[in-house]
Amino acid sequence: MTNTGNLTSQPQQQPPSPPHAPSRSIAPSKNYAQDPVNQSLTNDQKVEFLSQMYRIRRFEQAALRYYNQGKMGGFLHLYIGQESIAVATVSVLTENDHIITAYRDHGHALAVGMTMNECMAELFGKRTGCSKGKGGSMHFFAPDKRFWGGHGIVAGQTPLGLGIAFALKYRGIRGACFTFLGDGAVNQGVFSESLNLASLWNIPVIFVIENNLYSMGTSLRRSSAIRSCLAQRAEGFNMPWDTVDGANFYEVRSKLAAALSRAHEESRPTLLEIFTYRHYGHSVADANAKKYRSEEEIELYKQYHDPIRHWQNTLLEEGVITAEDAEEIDRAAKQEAADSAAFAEASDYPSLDELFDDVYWEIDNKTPTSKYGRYFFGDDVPQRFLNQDHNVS
Amino acid sequence: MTNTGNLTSQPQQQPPSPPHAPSRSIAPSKNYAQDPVNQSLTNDQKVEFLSQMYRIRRFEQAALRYYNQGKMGGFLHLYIGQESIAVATVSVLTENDHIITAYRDHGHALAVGMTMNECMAELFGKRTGCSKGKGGSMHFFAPDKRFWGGHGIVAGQTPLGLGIAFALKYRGIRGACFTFLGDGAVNQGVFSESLNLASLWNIPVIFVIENNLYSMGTSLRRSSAIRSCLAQRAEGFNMPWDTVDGANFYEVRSKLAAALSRAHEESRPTLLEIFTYRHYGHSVADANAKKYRSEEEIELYKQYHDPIRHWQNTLLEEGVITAEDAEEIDRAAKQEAADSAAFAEASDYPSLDELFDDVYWEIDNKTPTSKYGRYFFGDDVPQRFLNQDHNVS
Amino acid sequence: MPQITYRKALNDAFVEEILRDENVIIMGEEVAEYNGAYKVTEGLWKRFGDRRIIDTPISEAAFVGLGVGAAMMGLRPVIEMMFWSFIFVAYDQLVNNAGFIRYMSGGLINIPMVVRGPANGGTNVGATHSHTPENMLANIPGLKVVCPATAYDAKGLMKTAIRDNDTVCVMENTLLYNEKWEVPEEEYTIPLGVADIKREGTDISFIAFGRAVLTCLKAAEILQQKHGINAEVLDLRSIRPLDEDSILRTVSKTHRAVVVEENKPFCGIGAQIAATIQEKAFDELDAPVLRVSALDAPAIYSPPIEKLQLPTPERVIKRALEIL
Amino acid sequence: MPQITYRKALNDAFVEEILRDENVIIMGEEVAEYNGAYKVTEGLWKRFGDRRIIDTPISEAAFVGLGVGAAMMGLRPVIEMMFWSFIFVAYDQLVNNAGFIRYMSGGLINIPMVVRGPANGGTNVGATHSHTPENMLANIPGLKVVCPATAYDAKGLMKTAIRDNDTVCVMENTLLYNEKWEVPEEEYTIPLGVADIKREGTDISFIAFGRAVLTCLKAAEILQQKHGINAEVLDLRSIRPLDEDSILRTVSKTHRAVVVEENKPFCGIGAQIAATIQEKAFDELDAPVLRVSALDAPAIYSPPIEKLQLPTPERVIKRALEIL
Ligand SMILES: Cc1ncc(C[n+]2csc(CCOP(=O)(O)OP(=O)(O)O)c2C)c(N)n1
Ligand SMILES: Cc1ncc(C[n+]2csc(CCOP(=O)(O)OP(=O)(O)O)c2C)c(N)n1
Ligand SMILES: [Mg+2]
Ligand SMILES: [Mg+2]
Repeated sequence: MTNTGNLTSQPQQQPPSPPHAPSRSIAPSKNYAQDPVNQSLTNDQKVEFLSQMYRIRRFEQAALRYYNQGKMGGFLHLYIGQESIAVATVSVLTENDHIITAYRDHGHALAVGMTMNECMAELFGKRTGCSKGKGGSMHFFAPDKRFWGGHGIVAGQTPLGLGIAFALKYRGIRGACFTFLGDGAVNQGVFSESLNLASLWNIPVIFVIENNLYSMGTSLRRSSAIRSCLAQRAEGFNMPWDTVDGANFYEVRSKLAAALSRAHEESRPTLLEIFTYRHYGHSVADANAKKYRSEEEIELYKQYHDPIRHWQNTLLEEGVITAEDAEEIDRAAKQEAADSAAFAEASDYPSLDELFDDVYWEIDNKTPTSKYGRYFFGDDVPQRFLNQDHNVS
Repeated sequence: MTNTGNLTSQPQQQPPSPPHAPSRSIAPSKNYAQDPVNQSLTNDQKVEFLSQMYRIRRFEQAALRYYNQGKMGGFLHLYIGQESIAVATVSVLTENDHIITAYRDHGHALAVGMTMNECMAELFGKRTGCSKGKGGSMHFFAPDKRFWGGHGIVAGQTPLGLGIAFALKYRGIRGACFTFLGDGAVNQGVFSESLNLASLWNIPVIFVIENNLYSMGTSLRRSSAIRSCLAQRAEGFNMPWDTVDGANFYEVRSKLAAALSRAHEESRPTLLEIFTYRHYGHSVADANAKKYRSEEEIELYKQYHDPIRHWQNTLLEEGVITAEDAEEIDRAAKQEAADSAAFAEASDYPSLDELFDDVYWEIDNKTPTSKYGRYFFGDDVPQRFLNQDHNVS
Repeated sequence: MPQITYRKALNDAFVEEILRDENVIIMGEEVAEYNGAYKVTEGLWKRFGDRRIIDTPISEAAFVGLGVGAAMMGLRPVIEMMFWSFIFVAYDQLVNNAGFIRYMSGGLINIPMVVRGPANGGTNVGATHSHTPENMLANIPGLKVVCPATAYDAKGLMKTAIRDNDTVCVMENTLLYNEKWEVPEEEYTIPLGVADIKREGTDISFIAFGRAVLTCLKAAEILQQKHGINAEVLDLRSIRPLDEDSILRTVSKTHRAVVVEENKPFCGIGAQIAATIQEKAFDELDAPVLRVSALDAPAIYSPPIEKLQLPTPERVIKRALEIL
Repeated sequence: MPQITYRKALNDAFVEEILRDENVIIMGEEVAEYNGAYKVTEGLWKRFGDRRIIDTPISEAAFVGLGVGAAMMGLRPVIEMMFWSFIFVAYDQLVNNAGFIRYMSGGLINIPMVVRGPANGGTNVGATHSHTPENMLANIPGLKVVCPATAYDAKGLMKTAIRDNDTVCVMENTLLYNEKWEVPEEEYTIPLGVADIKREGTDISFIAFGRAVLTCLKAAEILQQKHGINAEVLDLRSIRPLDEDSILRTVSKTHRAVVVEENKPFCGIGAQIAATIQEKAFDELDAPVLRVSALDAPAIYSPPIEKLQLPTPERVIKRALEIL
């Protein structure tokens, strides 16, 4: 079975226990489905979640094709296999809650409502991209949608999430910031520093480790000394924590909602660890994708722990959708992705002059101050940035 | 009672419970005294420990006087009140064990056997100082005594200690590295990173938090989110840990020895947290020393938790020394300190030319390579460093 | 005009900006209850309380990053580095996050943050505590760097820095905190990127910033008295943006320049300025642009020697005479 | 002589040094089992095993610091930064510990460590992943910095760096890893601090390092063919120590110089060199020293535009013609 295949036809079985991962139940737990936060869901909402997950997967698969055709440069870190996390997160957000993540950011971007067009155009390096072609795959942003990126330096976003939540608290706003990181990112010092600050100052930040068992080619076991799990490190900082089965959409929603409510009601942080798996390599350039983990392992996760497959089966079982509905959802996602590629293809690259925009607010906004001094050094700076008429009284 | 006073005359009483600190027993626990590592001690050794602690205290008090006379610059971070830790550590070292610490380093330096002369001369900025007057108070080193400094950047020494222990293990040497840090230093990310590496790779490093309850003017409670204590953070990294009463010399020795044996026998790291107290301010420049903590608190610690007073009383009780012996030990320490100041005073400053020594090994050692290229930039570089005769065939 | 210290001028700037804008907060190690390691924030915590004046644990990377996150949301955090020397544990946050997020988001996000603290040698605290990273910071497009030399400039530049919508690094100097200058009582600000002629002259230009400006002024005085040479002293005040026009103007006037900095020389600010002058005013130069900087070794502890490691009026004069 | 890639040349250097000296170890993210993110360490783990070739967690500060500690004890750790861009999370360890401990101990301690990895733009990975920090590193007295431009130099410099008793930062380039050059089979080393004339010429000097050398060679070819101008290309190879003598010699020969670097311009290596030339060879210059560097904005992602952000032969030629 290939990843692009139809997910509706696969029967759900009890799988062999996956390697490395703590044991987890596969059948959607009745408990989580009955959690008020899930019970209140309408059928439309449930279908929307499936649709969002399909959109992410089909968008990335399209991106992968164009990447392989040489339409984009740099890295392309695919989120495929982890879609439940971004979609479930957005599903629990209230109007003042925010999101920030690392470089594996397409899923979060689409989930918060960024269009495929702006995302695909960014990958193509086009002026119509969400970051005008300046950020690329790792650096998507949509502050208007309370999505603060897309950050390339491992764990570099963790104190930013803390700061966003700090600002909310400072301004007396009932909101929180979901701050995502990978299982490898936990070993960057700034993350530990952030845990301490979050707990010490009661900051409404929710750190979410998307534990896909690998950081590049390094398995969890080779990167982290732990007693029971990564999230347990929060204990040393007196912070609440929990682990989550990422393939169980109801469970993800439940536990994210619980953490969010802790942030809203008590202004207390939480550390969540969600077990998940990436179907593809670390990035498209990861030629070793099938060396540091066996093909069987990958197949096992695709077959038994795919969050889309799980959720779709849940909806089929609940009678919310038919197999045809699922196919239509999938088809629409594929079409949207194809259209976005056409949009990206048809868009222009930024001009060389535009290279110099967006460095400093003051220059872009031509304030009185910006007429003094020189911000750019060297030759080839467009004339419009240089101030020959420098006269200070 | 002032700090410079005679410590023998004070009766030992059950003190009021100290603020912030976890409760601790004051009477030397019979258990620790009976620990084989303590039972095997000779009277001479016990007296030597007292003498070492007095040496540290009197050295620093002398340094303080000369500092106040303007004989030295920069910072002077006094170790007074914490002497048991450095002395007990050195007392358990075997021939391949090493030590590294932060800027509060005079105690460790003297305990490992550095002379008061070279230490005092360093404080005076003299060429005869242990670092030729280049390092100053925060940067003492004696690699020949397996003492690797003296480091000014908070927690910056923690991965160095890891690296020293790594090197021992790599070379198959049965040894460990005691790596000291303060209670404030635990919140630097690099320390958490080091905990993970130490545990993951089974490195024979022993991290010792000298918890004196304050980082500058910030109490433990204001700097660290914890559940029970700082050392417990080790749990998240699956590392053994323990807490220690720093005023109980036998206990300190016992627990350090246990950690050392774990390092030697199992090549496993340990995190120890030793409760202690600094009698003076953060550094001599700390004008607030009595603002962020009450005078009563300071008095209480001096009276009831002074490690010298405790150890001396233990030796008196055990009949190992008489009060006169103690006075003589103290007198000798004072004399040695006074002599070292005279030595420092009489020594020369480095010359301006010597400013350029010790930057690069290659230049100091005039190898063939060092005749090429230019290491120093700018004017005023002594002629001996410049190579005009540059001819490469 | 009243004379106040550089320290007080900064403190006044904070008070005024805190009162002016609800979004201004001050954060750092010991800035609140302790009143600041160098007392620059003295009295602020007492006056404005825990919400605006915030003591942090020793976690520079996290609280600089927190500042970036909060600034993205619209706060205007003023983050103290107790010493700029400590920025290296937080360097990634400053460079990649404060410096680049605006660019990488295509201009969607601003980071109106100030990072400030002393960046100087000369206080016998050893190499780890004596960094002057203004050149490394100014190398990063996206960051701004200012280096006030007087109380007047410190106040005016700090106020502008706090109101600036980009991240501004303000490099102070512990050796200046106690020095006094005239500072008006009325409010004023100084735009970034405008150099200031601190002494008019005709024969040679001393171009400097921060405390080196004072060294140049002393050197100029001696040159005048002992040698009858009239040096102009140009205080850059702001390193990035850099007032190239003023630099070129003074060189066109005197045709000779010495750049003086307390920075280490290799790829220092002095290199940038000398390179710029020879490129853009080649024909104006009657002699090479010379440089005076910290002697190129890690900062030595030994107090009398460290004094000589930094530029002295004597070294400036010596270099000046070489090209006069 | 066989032609091998820059990558293979580095790999061969590691093999030879690992075999030569029991104290040489290689450490970094994905260097062992994964064979290196850019395959520079390919095959080493298989051949030398876990003891010598060590995969690390993503904890640059800790493993750079670990390297310093191990080096103090006498090991010769070769630490890979998967990208030099990531050094900023470990900057304190490199600057204050690797850079200054020798000095602060009065020469008692050596840090024979190599920190290596790619430091370049041009691969469309965005601003956070495209740093070229050679100027910031070379600013630190105590550190050495080398920037090989060819496979031959990469191998010879790397072997010297590993044997060096101080910390050497080796700045590689992902765009060069696949390029081939002749490399002798016999052992050789190249001393640090010796520049290399990669093309003899008489009319103008192009002074460069790293990949910019190749850009200069292309520019020189075009200048020769289209304009009959004969440019000399001086490859610095090592930034600190810097071979000032060779720089001054080529300038004395051609009387005109363009410094080309992929570094950002403000306080870049080009500034240092231009400042030095005008200071020490003022009378030799027939025109100002000009500079070509990366365009001064954070590295843009957009692939065709990023290509133009780095120095191109066309930009070098344009500048050259301005002073010819
Ligand atoms: C500080 C830093 N070090 C190294 C890298 C290179 N790198 C990028 S992603 C990655 C692995 C991260 O793994 P994980 O945190 O588990 O996230 P995942 O890729 O699995 O989503 C590494 C080593 C980086 N970007 N930043
Ligand atoms: C990275 C860094 N940040 C800040 C400082 C300034 N500083 C020096 S010591 C200190 C307090 C450290 O307290 P602690 O770790 O408890 O050690 P103690 O002084 O109590 O021995 C601070 C903030 C520094 N040297 N390095
Ligand atoms: Mg992962
Ligand atoms: Mg403390």
